[in-house]
Amino acid sequence: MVGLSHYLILGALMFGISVIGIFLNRKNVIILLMAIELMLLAVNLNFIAFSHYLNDIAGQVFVFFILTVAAAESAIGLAILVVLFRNLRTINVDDLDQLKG
Amino acid sequence: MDNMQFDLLTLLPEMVVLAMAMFILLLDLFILPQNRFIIYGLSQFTLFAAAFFTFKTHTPAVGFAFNHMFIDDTLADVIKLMMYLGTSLIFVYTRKYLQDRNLYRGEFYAMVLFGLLGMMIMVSGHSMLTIYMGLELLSLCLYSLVAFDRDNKQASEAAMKYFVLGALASGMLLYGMSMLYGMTGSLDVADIANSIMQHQGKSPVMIMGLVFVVAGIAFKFGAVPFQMWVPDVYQGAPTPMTLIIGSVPKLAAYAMTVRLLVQGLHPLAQDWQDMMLLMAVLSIVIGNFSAIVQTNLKRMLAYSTISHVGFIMFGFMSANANGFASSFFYISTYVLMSIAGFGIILLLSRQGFEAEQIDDLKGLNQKNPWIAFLMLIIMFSMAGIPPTVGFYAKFTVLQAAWQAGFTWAVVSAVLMAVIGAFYYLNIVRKMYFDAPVGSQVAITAPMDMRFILSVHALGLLGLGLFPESLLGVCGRSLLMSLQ
Amino acid sequence: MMFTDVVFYVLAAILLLSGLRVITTRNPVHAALFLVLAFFTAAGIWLLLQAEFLAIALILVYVGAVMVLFLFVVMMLDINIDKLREGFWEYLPMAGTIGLLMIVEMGMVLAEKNLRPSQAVTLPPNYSNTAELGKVLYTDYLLPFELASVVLLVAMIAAIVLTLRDRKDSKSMNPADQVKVKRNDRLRIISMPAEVEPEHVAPEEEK
Amino acid sequence: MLENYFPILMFILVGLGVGLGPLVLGKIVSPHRPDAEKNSPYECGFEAFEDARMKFDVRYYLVAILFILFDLEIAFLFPWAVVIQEIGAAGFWAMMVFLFVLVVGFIFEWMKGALEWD
Repeated sequence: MVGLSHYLILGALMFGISVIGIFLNRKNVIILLMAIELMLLAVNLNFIAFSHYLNDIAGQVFVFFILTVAAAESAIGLAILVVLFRNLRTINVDDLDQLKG
Repeated sequence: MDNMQFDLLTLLPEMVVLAMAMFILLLDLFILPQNRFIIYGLSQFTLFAAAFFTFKTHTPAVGFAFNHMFIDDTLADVIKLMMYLGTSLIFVYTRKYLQDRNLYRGEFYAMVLFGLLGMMIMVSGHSMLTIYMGLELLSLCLYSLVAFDRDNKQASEAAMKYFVLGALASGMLLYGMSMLYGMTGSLDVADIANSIMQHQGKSPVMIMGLVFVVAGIAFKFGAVPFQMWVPDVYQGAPTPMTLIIGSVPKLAAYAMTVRLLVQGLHPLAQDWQDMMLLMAVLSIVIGNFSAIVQTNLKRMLAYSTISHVGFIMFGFMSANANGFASSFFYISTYVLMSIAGFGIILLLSRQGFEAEQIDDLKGLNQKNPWIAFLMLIIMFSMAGIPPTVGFYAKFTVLQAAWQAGFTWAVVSAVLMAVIGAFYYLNIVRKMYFDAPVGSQVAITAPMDMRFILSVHALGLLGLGLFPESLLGVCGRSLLMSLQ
Repeated sequence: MMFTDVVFYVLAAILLLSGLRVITTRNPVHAALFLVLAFFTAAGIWLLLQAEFLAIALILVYVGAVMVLFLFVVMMLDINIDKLREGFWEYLPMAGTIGLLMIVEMGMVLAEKNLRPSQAVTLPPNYSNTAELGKVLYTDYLLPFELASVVLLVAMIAAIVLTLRDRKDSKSMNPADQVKVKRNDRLRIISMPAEVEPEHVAPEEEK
Repeated sequence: MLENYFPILMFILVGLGVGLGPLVLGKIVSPHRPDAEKNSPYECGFEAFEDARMKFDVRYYLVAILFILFDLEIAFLFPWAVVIQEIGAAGFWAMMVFLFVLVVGFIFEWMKGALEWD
């Protein structure tokens, strides 16, 4: 019987995958943004699982707001990426070396 | 419906800021560029009006609105008043710089006001959801403000770094919040505290949630080991944006920490105390040592910020009202100091010249003794040399920690503060004893900026001579809220 | 084992595999497509948890809009894929170890015994998730709801401020402006005194 | 509740089967003898001049961002439409304030010329 714990461990696995992804793809900004999306997906899964097993709608409301904010956030993130690409012609993090001290 | 009216009344300052931000945004589309001073004036007026309503609707009692999502207590009102003052100073100091670089646009003012709204919501957030919404509103404004000068390569790079690490921090904070929600069944800060006290003492899941929440907060504060974004963003962002990031949002971060850790997770204080201790000591050590070798003034101030954040965490580490109050006092003086410090950089910079290298300050005393003197006060204050206010800030924080029994941490912090004094005094040495370099172009800043900056820096000295008033306000407002 | 359990395990497996592919694939376009798959399966899992509205919103907003945006950006930026993959294998052992340790620890903490005993309630047949959400969203959660609109407004302003540029090569015309032109805007008649040829002054010396 | 979704699950499975079946069948049954000429891209008999991928214009991107934001607005309208009878005037005005803020954004982008395509 699948219970709350199963969902939470699935969430933890997703969270772990996204953290590994952030470590592995330190050079590629666009994959970094996708890894952050995965992380938020894991968080949302947690909230929904808790909301279901607590029989409390508040968790789902929170998820709705996370979805809204995260979409707006990725819109801004990609806008910054476009600006960056136009200025530097690269999204390779290693080429971002203007700021070293 | 009566309830609704009360709610709206409680949120009057927020509504003023929101309405004016939207009005400014639209007005800017219709006025000629030479009439932009109207936008500037309106922004200042907005802050004044918000301060008026905050002051007017203040009551000593704790008020709630919107189904306990929003709390209006003395702490919130005091922090909000400080925020208006800080933002107003930011507007004064950045105007010239923005005009010189074609960034003097209505969107800038609208964005700052929207960010201010986010901070006000964070300060008054009494539910994890409200705190999160306020935090994100602030963060989105800051990300886009850093990239605002879009042809600036360094700025867009800094914005990207800031964005990626900021989003990561939000993800961690949210993961922690989800665990807290799951274990307590509520998003409300007070309910969380009650639930932890009634039910199980500590479950491992709760501790895990706590670790993620603390990590998220530390990320936003810029404490070691989550400090890597601070130097790059401070250096890369245009100076006005650095000024914005490095000042008022710290007050909001303080308020968020009080709401989440102190009001929400007080039953777990023993656990987060240790984390705070570790982060506080590491931040002070790493911040101070890294600052010594910097040649860029903004980068140096970034590392000095990390060490100041360490001192702020010292207050939290004590986990008693005395400690929180000393932290509050520290952060309010820190905000004043950092606005003044970046204000000097903005004062010295002019079209095509940034004045952000430490060597640019060489021989400032010969060029302009008055500004050199103001910078001297600011540097003394940051270093914590009496009689400036920075000394009392450090003193109260360390005293609180000493009383709470963290002897060795206090001793190491004092040692580090002495080392830290070195790089601040190095700047003073360069200003007074080195020969000036470069051209002798006069400072072009307008009169109002010079006058207000002078009053501001002298205020740091005045507050140092009479610290009791601010200290008393900080302590009392915190006590009234924590009851 | 119930049928829903089978569905859960299948969906969870697909979700994890597609998540792994997102972070390991060479090509950003493939990564975006795997992320779409991950969103789809996550929506399926949310359905199992009876969060119907959010499951559909996830597909509507994320698959329908956000991932399209991601794909646009990937297509728009001319990316040298091979260069971005340098160092991938270098980081793998460390990142993998740290990540696995983290997952194992989190998994141990999240075991059934540490959670409050809870049992999902069977919902009445006429239960509407959307209505339940709506009932609280516009009343109890009014403040965050209005703040959401401000967040969207800020995102809108930021997107325009950051990416909108006046196109210099645009040859379009605005007929209203053309009609509005007055004679004085185009032609200026000025009186000029007749110019007298200045006397030719010879250079005094040519060195 | 989940039982109601069973037909959809079936539909997805059958759809996948119908889609994948011919592909798999083709792989198994059809002859497969590639050579270099067959695998090269065909461009009217010439060698390919450039990368087949075409870069998108930035303006598509701005439109996509604005689409996301208004998509989210619509997502907020759905539950509102379902419960408008129950939440009364307060709920109605709550949505009007929400829409007003977004209309301000709409005016901004209109006046800025973000919706023009020329």
